[in-house]
Amino acid sequence: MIYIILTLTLLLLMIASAVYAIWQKDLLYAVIASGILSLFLSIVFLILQAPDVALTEAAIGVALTTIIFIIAIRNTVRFEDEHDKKKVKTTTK
Amino acid sequence: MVGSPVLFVAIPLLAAFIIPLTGMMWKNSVRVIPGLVLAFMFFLSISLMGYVNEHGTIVEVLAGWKPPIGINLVFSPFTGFLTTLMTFLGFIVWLYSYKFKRNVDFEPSMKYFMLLMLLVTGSVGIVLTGDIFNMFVFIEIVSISGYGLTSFYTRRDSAEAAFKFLFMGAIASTFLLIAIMIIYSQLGTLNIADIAEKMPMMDHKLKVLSLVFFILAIGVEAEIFPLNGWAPDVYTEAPGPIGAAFAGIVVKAAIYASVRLVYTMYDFSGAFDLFIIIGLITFIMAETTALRQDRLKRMLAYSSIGQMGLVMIAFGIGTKEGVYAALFLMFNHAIIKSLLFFSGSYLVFNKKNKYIKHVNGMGKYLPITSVLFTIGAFAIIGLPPFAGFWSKLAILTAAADNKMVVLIAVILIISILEAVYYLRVVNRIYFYDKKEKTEPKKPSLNALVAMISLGVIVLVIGFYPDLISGILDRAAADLLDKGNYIKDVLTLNK
Amino acid sequence: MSILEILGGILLVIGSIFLFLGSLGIYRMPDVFNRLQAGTKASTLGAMATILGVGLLAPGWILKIIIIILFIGYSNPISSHALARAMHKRKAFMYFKGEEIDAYKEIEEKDNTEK
Amino acid sequence: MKSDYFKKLSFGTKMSRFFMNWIFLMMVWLGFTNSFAPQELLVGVFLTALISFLGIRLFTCCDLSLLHPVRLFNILKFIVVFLIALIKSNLDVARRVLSPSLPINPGIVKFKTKLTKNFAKMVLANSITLTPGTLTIDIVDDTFYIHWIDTLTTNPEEAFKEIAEQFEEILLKIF
Amino acid sequence: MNYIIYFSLTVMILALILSAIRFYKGPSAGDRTLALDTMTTIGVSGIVLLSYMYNRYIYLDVALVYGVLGFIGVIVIARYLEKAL
Amino acid sequence: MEKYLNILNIAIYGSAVLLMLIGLYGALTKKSLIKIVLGLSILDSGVHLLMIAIGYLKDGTAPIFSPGNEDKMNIMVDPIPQALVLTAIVIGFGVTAVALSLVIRLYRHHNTLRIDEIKKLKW
Amino acid sequence: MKKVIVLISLGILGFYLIDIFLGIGFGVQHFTAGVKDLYLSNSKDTLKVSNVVTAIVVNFRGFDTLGEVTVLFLASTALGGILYKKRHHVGERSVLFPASRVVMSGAKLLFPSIVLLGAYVFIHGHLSPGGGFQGGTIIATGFLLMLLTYRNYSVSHNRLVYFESLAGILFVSIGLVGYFSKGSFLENVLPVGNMNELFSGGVIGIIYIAVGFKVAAELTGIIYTVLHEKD
Repeated sequence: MIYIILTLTLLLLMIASAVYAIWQKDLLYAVIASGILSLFLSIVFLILQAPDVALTEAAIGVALTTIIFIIAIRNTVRFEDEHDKKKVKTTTK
Repeated sequence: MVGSPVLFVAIPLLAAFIIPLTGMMWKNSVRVIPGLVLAFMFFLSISLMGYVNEHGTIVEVLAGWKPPIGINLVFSPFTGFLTTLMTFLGFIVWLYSYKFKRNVDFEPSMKYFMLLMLLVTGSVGIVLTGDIFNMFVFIEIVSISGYGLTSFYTRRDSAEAAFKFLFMGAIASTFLLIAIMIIYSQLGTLNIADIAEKMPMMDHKLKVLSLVFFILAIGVEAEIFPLNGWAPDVYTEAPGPIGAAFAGIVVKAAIYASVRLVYTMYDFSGAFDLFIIIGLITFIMAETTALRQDRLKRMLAYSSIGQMGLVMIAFGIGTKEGVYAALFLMFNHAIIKSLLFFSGSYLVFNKKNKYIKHVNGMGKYLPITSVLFTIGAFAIIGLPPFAGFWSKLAILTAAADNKMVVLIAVILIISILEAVYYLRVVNRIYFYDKKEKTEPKKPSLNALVAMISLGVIVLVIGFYPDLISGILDRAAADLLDKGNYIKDVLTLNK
Repeated sequence: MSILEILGGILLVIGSIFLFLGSLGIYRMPDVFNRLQAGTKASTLGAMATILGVGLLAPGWILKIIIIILFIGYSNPISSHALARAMHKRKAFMYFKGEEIDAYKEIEEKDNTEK
Repeated sequence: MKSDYFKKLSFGTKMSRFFMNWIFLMMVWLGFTNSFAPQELLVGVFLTALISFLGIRLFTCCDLSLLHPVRLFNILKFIVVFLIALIKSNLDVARRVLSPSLPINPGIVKFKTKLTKNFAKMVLANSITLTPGTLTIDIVDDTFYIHWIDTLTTNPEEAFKEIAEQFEEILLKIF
Repeated sequence: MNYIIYFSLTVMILALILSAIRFYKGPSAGDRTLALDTMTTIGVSGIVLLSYMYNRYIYLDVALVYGVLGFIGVIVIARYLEKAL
Repeated sequence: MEKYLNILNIAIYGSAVLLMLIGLYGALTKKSLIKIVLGLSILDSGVHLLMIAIGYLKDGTAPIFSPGNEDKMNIMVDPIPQALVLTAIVIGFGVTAVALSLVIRLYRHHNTLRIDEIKKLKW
Repeated sequence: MKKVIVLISLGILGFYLIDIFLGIGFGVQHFTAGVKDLYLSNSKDTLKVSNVVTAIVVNFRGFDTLGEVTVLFLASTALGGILYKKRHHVGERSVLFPASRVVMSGAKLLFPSIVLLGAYVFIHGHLSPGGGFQGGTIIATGFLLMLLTYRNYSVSHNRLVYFESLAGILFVSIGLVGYFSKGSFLENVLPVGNMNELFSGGVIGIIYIAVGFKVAAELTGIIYTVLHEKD
C-alpha cells in the first residue's frame, strides 16, 4: 500500500514539475524544475526495479542536462519574454 | 570471401577515432583518411557483391550470438546494391569536396570530413543491420552528423535550418522508440527476421498503430509529404555536396528502412496502398512547389522530394516490376541528383542567395559544368538517350501491368511540370546574358573529375541499361522473397 | 528483535522526523537565509540518522553507509554556504526582527567600488 | 594547471602528502566496494595510487603527520564535540520551527579566527554551518561572516566565543 | 519493523511535498535551489530506505551517485546566481 | 493486490503519456528556443518511463544476480528495455547538447531567442 | 488558434497511446518465446556476468553501444563545429571570479573522491548498477566542479583528444581482435572467470573501462566548449 502511495506521489510531483517547467517564464526556474523531474523519475525507475537506468538518469538527467541548460542560459538570456528583462531585479529579491 | 560486412562499420569508426590523433601530426590526414576509408568501403562492397552473386546472402553475426540473441548484419543482393551505391556516392562527394573552400580553417574542415564519413557509415549501417533497435541507433548517427553538416557554414540561416531538422528528428526518434517498444512488448524480440516470423501472433490493432508510428518516424528522414518541412531549408543552407549526400545517401537509407518494414516485417498488403497514396501526395505537392521556387538549390530540393515520392509509388505497386522500377529510380536519382547539385553549386557559386537568375549566361563561362548540368536536367526529366528515361519507362510499364491508369496519367502530367522548370533553368544558362560582373569560379580538378564521372555514368546507363538491369533484377527478387530472408537469418549454421 | 534492530528503528524514526522538520523549516521561515539554516541542519541530521538506521538494520552494508553519511555531512553545508553567499551577492530579501545587523555589507560595498 | 592557489611544496612533503592521500583514498575505496576481497583490494591499491599520483598538486590539505596519535585523538574529540553540537542545533531548529510565533532575530556578524590553513577554515566553516543557529556566508582572509538566526551580540570577540571557540581550540591542535 | 519503515516513508513523502510547495512558491532563485537541495537529500535517504526494503545491497550505489551529482548541480546553480559563470 | 496493480497501471502509463504530451505541447507552442529544447527533453523522459514500465514484471527484482538473497531472483524484470533505455538516454543527451549549441549560435546571430523573430526560413 | 490545433492533435495522440499501453498491461509479460530468458540464462551460465543489463549492453548488443559511443563522439564533434569561431582569446578562464574559500577547499578535497567514484562505477559495471556511461559522466562532472570553482583551472585540450581517441581505438580494436581470432566482431576472447568476482566477464570489464574514459573525455570536452563560448 505504501508503495502505491509513494509511487503515486512521485508521479504526481513529476507531472507537476513538468507542467511547471513548461509554464514558468523564467528559464532558470524551468530548468531547475526539469532537474527535479529527473530526480523523481530516477526514484520511479528504482521502484520499477531498474537501478541501472536510475543511475543513468541521475547522472545524465539530474546533473549533466541541468548543467548544460544552465550554461546555455548563461550564454543567452534568462527570460522567455525578453522584454521583461527588468523583471530580474524584482523577482530575485 | 575478402572481408565481412562488419568492416563497413568497424573501419570507419576506427578511422574516426584515429583522425584527431593523426590530425595533430599531419594536417592533411584529416582529408585523406576519410577518402581512403570511403574508397575502401566501396571496393569492399563490390567484392562482397561478387561473392554474394555466387554464394548467396551473407549473414554476419556480431559478438558471437546467433540472431534472435545478438545483432546481425545482412548483406543480400538488395542491401548490397544499396551499399555499393551509397559508398560510391560517398566517395564521389568526398572527391568533389576535397579542395572545397580552401579558406575554411583546419578544425572545421576536419569536422566536415569526419562527419561526412560517419554520415555514410550510418546510412550503410541502416541498410545492413538486421535489428530494429540497432537501426534506431544508426538513424541517430545519421541525424546528428546531418545536424552538424547542415550548420557547417557559420551563416545566419544554416543554424536555423539545422535546428528545424533537429526538432523534427528528435520527435521522430521518440516515435520510433514507441513503435519499437510496442513490437517488443508483444513479440519479445527485436530481430527483424524473428519479428517477421512471429508477426501473425500480434494483435491487428497494435500492428496498424505500430506501423503508423514507424512511418511517422522514418518519414522524416525519407522526406514523405507532411514531414519534409526540413528538407528544402537543409538542402539550401548546407554546403553543396552535402545536399547531394542527403539526396543520394540519407534518403535512400530511410526509404530502405520503410521498405524493409513493409515488405518484410509486416504481413498485410494494405500498406502498399498507403505507400502509393503517400507517394502520390508527396510527388504532386513537391513538384508543384518546385515550379514556384526562385532559388536553385531549393528547386533541386523539392525536385528531390518529388522523386522520392515517385520511388514510394513504385514500391507501392508491389510487383516485381514495380520494385525493379523503384530500385532503378533510386539508382538514377542518386547519380543524377548528385550531378545536379555538384554542377548547380558551381553555377551559382559565391552568390549570397543563389537565385535561379544567377545562372544567366553561364554556358559561355563554365562550358563543361553547364553541359553536365544540362545532361543531368535532361536525364531527370526522362528524355530518351539518358538514364532517367529507362527508369520512368520501367515504372510506367509496371503501373500498366497492374492497370493503374490514373497513376500513369498523373505521373505523365507531373513529369511535364518537372520538364518545365528544369528546361527553364537550361534556357537561362544558354540563352540569357550574364548581368553580374563577378568572375564565375572555375571548378577545381577533383570536382571536375567527380562531376564528369557521374555524367559518364548517366550517359553509359542511358545507352546500355542492360549493364545494371541484372543486378537490379536480383535485388528486386531478393527483396520480395521474404521467406528466404527469414530462413537466411534464423537458420544460421555458424 | 536484536538490539541493533531496535536502535536502527529508533534512528529511522528520529531521522525521518528531522527530515520533515527541515522541510517544515524551509516552508515556514521568512527569508532565504533562515530557510537555509533550518533546511541544512535538520535535513542533514535527518538524512544521516535515517541512513545510519538502515546501516544498523543491515550490518553488512555498514562501510558504504558510512561513506554515504560522510559524504552528506561534508557536502550539504558546502552547498548551503555557496547558496547563501550567492543570494547575499544578489541582494536577496533579508528579514530582520529589529534593526538591520549586516556586517557583510561592508565587504560587498568594497567589492563594488573596486569594480 | 598554473595557479596561485596550488602552493608549491618541497619534495619531502610531497611524498608524505602522496601517502596520506593514498591512505585516504584507499579508505574511500573500501567504503565504495564494501568488501575485503583480494581482487578488489588489489585494484583499489593501484587505482588510488594512480589517482593520488596524478592529483598530487591538488592535495595540499594534509600529510602523513595527520596520523600522529595525539592528532587522531583530537580528531575523535572533534567528532564527538561536533556531533553533540549537531544534535543540539537540530533540537534548536525543531524548537524554532515548531513554535507558532517563530522566535528568531537574524543578523550577520563577523569575527576573526586564528586558523591559517584553508582546509582548516573550511572545516570550521562547515562545523559552524551545522551547529546551532549559524550559517557561514563568507570567509575573507581570516574574517568569518556568519548569519546568526538569534543574534545575541554584534561584538566580534563575544560572537567568536559564542560560536566558534570550542571548535577552533581542537582544530588548532589538529592542523 | 515494517511499520517503522512505513512511517518513515510517509514522513518523507510529506517532507517532499512541503519542499515542493516551497519550490512552487519561490519567491527567489535561492529558495528554489534550496528546495532542490533538500529534495536531493530526502531522495538519498529514501533510496537507501528503498534498498533496505527490497533487500538489495547494490541499490546503494544509486544513492551515492545521486547525492554526488545533486551536490554538483546545486553548486553550479549557486555559481550561476553569483554571476560568476 | 490486483486492484492496486491496476491503479499503478493507469498511473504509470498515464503519467508517462502525460509527460510526453506536456513535452510535445511545450515544444510545439512555446516561443523561446530553450523552452523548445526543454520540451524535447521532457518528451524523451516520458518515452523512457514508458519503456521501463513495459519491461516491469509483478514482484520482479532487478536483473542483477548479486550474492546474498538468491530466493528473490526467481522473477526478474525484463532487462532488455532497460538496456535500450540506457542507450536512448545517452543518445537523447547528445541530441540535447547539439540542440543547445545550435540555440547558442542562433542567439549569437539574432540576439534573441524568440522563434517568431528568428523565423526567416519558412517554419 | 495554433494552440487549439496542437491541443486537439495531442489529445488524439494521447488517446491512442493510452489505449495501446493500457491494452498492453502493466506488470505482465505478453510473449512466451522472447529473448529475455535467453539473455538471463546466457548471462548467468555462459558469460558469468551478474548484471544482465551490462551483459546486454556490452556483449549481446555491444554493437549498439559502439553506435552510442559514436553518437556522443559525433555530438562533441558537431558541437565543436557549430560553436566554432575564429577567436583569439579562447579558453583563458572558465569563470569570472573564484568561488569562496569554503567551496574551493571543499571541491579540492572532493575532486579525487569523485574521480574515484566514477572509476568505481565503471570498473564494477558488471557487478553492480552503472557502467561506462555513468562513470564517465561522474568524472566529467568532477572536472566541471573544478572548472567552476577555480578561475585558472584548465583542461588540456590535447590530453582530452588523446584520451578520447585512444579509448575509442581500444574499443574498436577489442572488437576487431574478437573478429580476427574468434570470427565475430566484439566476441569475448578472454576467460570469463567466476561469477560476482571483480575479474570476471571477459572483455566486458575492459570495454566498459574504455567506454568510461571515452565518455569522460567527450563530456568534459562538451562542457568545456560550451563553457568557454562566451568571450
